[in-house]
Amino acid sequence: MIDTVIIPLLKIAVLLNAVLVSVTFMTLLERKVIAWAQSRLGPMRVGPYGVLQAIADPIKLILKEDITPARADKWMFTLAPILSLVPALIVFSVVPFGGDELFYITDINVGLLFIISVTSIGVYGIILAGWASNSKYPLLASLRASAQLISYEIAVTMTLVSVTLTAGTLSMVGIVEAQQEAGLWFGFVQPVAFVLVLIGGLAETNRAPFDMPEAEQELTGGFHTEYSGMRFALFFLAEYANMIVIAAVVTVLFWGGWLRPFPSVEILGFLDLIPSWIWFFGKMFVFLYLFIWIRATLPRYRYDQLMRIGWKVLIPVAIANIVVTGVVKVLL
Amino acid sequence: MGETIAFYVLSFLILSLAIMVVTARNTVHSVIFLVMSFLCVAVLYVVLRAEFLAVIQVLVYAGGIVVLYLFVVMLVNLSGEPEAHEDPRRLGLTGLALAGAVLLELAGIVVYSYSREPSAPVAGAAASPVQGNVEQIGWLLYTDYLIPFEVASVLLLVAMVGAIVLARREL
Amino acid sequence: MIDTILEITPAHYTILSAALFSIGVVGVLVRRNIIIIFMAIELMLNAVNINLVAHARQLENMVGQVFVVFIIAVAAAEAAVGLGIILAFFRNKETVNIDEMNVMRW
Amino acid sequence: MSNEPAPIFDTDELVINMGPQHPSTHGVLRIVLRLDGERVRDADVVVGYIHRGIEKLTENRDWTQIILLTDRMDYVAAASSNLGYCETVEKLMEVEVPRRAKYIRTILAELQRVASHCLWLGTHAMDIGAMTVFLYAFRERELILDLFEEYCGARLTYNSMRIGGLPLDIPTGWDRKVRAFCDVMDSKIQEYEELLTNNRIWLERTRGIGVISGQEATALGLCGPPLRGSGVYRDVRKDEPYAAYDEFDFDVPLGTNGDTYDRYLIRLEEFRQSLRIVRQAIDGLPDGPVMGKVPRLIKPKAGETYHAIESPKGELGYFIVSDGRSTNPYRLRVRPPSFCNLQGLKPLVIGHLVADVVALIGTIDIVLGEVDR
Repeated sequence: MIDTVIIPLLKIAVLLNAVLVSVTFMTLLERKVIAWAQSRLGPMRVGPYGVLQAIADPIKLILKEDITPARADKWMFTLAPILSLVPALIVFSVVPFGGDELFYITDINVGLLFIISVTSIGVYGIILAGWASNSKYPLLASLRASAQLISYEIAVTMTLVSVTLTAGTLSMVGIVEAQQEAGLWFGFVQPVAFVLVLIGGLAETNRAPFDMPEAEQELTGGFHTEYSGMRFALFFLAEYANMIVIAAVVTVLFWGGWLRPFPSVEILGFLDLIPSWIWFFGKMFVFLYLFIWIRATLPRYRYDQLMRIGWKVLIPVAIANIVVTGVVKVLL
Repeated sequence: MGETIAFYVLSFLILSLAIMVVTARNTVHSVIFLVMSFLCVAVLYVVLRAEFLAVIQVLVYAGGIVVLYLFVVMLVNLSGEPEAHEDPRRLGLTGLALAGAVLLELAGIVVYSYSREPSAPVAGAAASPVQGNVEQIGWLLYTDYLIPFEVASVLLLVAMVGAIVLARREL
Repeated sequence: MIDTILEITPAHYTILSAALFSIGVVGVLVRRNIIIIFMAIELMLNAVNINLVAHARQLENMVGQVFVVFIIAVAAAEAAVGLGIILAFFRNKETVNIDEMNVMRW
Repeated sequence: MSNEPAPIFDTDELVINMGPQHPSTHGVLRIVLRLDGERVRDADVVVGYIHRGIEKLTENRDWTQIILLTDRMDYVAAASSNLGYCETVEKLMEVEVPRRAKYIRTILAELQRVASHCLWLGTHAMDIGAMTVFLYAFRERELILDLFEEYCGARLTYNSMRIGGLPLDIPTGWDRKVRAFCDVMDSKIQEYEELLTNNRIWLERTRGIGVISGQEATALGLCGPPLRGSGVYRDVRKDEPYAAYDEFDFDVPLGTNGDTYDRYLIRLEEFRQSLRIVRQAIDGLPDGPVMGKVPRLIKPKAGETYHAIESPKGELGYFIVSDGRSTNPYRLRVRPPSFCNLQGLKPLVIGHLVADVVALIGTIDIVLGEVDR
């Protein structure tokens, strides 16, 4: 009873809290990093160096009046933010944060597919938000979003096939263990796939330079134009949670998950003294930082250019990558 | 016991959501009920130890096909009720009666077939050299069912071409 | 009697499947919105899938699951082409009411 | 139109109202877009949301008071508006402006051009999604505002010129600060270029977007960078020199393709040319008074005149009629470059996507205060 019910429930509770707290602090991190990139200080007023801004923001959003537009479809309008946040949180159940069984909730044999499929549910949140708002800019945004997310989902899924071929398993823990056996992070074996997943991940999380569905300069905020208060906050949480998911997936698939650098080199054994989860969070942080850095640097693509990149560049390259991986795998 | 609870809860959800799909006035609501129904079916697959299919169900149905439906429903932004125009020759009640007949027939088949001895497992016939749900499906797809598999891929290709042709402006 | 309710056999799944299928049939025969009719067809396909998976488990044979993979592939193809037709039709007649789809050409 | 296949969902073309409350219309511009999907089929530009009747107001102000009304037109380049007005009245009154005043006016006008272009670059890049450039450009604009504050005490509406010269001489050490600023600005322009000029996304978003030929641009009455972007050589500073421009060396950059990217490159080059002019003016700053001989009561004799300057946005012209009896103009009419350039927006956006509309609003560099007056 303790092993099958209580411990998993405890782990879920801890993980959910950890994710939600880290998501709120992600907003602070993003504001700070972008501020530094722009030679500003960022939030400085709430707490030392603005650290408590991450708490002040949610409090403000919760206390704000929650407005539903008069002609909106109230049911769907409320459902949409929930639908976008819940899948982002569910995905964490199969992410192995460390080598020990303590650090993941479950390890299912279709873990990678599970992540892909559950994140694909998240698109409903955006589409419904745009439709339910009964407003033109959100509708345009949600049409953009549905096309964008489906296209990039194809590209990412295709790319992950080659990773699966290399690892020989779909289980997230299994993939890390395969890297341990190979003595090499898959980032070095599958550099093309890594880049593709990174680009596709940016597009799937609606991050700059692919933040078409929000594009505040074009669509005045896109699908969440009509949202305010807590429901708006849920969209925000979902976006950052998705960012963390992509960073975690990239870490597991390409950068050895919880493994230390060069897991096969004996001489670096002293690195094992650092707990596995620190390696994991360290790597994840690098990618989160990268996402924010990209947002601070690059202009935004246009919708048709985005689709062109997705269909004419990413998908063909992903297919070529599968073929090459397959051939190499057979020859070796 | 776990399976019993899961089965009844899921069956209730699947059927009630399915009824809402065919009765909802608003097409978008219909689509959302459809997604939820499919997600429940996916959970049912997990109960039935078909993890791969569960994931595929979510990925293809919920994440792909139904998004297409939603997309089309939003494009076909209907101002008037589609049900407003009624063909005088339409026989709605007969349709309902026919559906009832289908249910009766199916129930008859179920009762008839399960009143006899249940058939024994035929695992021996298709013993596969691999373990695990995904591996076994993969094995079967690429050995015994290779040709249907390829035909299915051609079918998908044809469907893709067809969809593009149909969606083009000049038709 | 209690046993037949509490112990889940493939028969239970078959009954679920039959009920789901019938709901699909009702949708196809009664509704006039072609998009809903398409969705009802998807429900019927799912009903068949449940049946196949349940029996694949009972017979300990994966062939049932392989069939489901094919059915899902066909459903995807059907949805793509079907929705393409709906869109093309809507573009010309501005309706999705199946009662108004009574000519083969326009 | 009849030969074309019926557009998809022709009954369902989406009409959206971009503005007057929209983050990328640079003020209260309203554009009614008729969209097919995301493609713009038709656009209707609606202006007038901040019309304050400045031209009519001038008829009840005396000649010096009008200078501070001109501040409120192009509020991101107030000194240029001041300059244009003062020179027009001077032309009407045939007043001689001292050489030192002319030089300082040139410095102010060119610094103002750099400040205005900074604001343009920042907002244009922001519209296209590069948000860091926005803050970088504003950082440099701040330096210029500091210089202006030191000169005339104001940061936005300067009221920095008088008919016949300048109200004040430059403070001590100001010329040194201007020169230091020029050196800083050089490296910052480099920084903008590194962020944008060869950026793939920037290229894709601006190249081939909003192409307009020189002929069309001339026919539409475009002026300033949008006209020069199409390769038409027209710069009031060269064609009809005013202030001290005839004494300085500078080039007029021209574009070849007439697209958004060319207009971007031209404005970046104008940064450099402006700095070049400022340096020359600071180096050769003559001594002498800053105010010419102007009668106490400014009362031009009856007549009318038109005079134009090259403001950061293009040809800024003033047409003034004086009846010779009263102490205020009989009629004052402004030819605002933003308003004339805005005429180009409709032909530019048709056929492009929604995302390009904001890029194109940015590329013509409008200030609504000047459009509506």
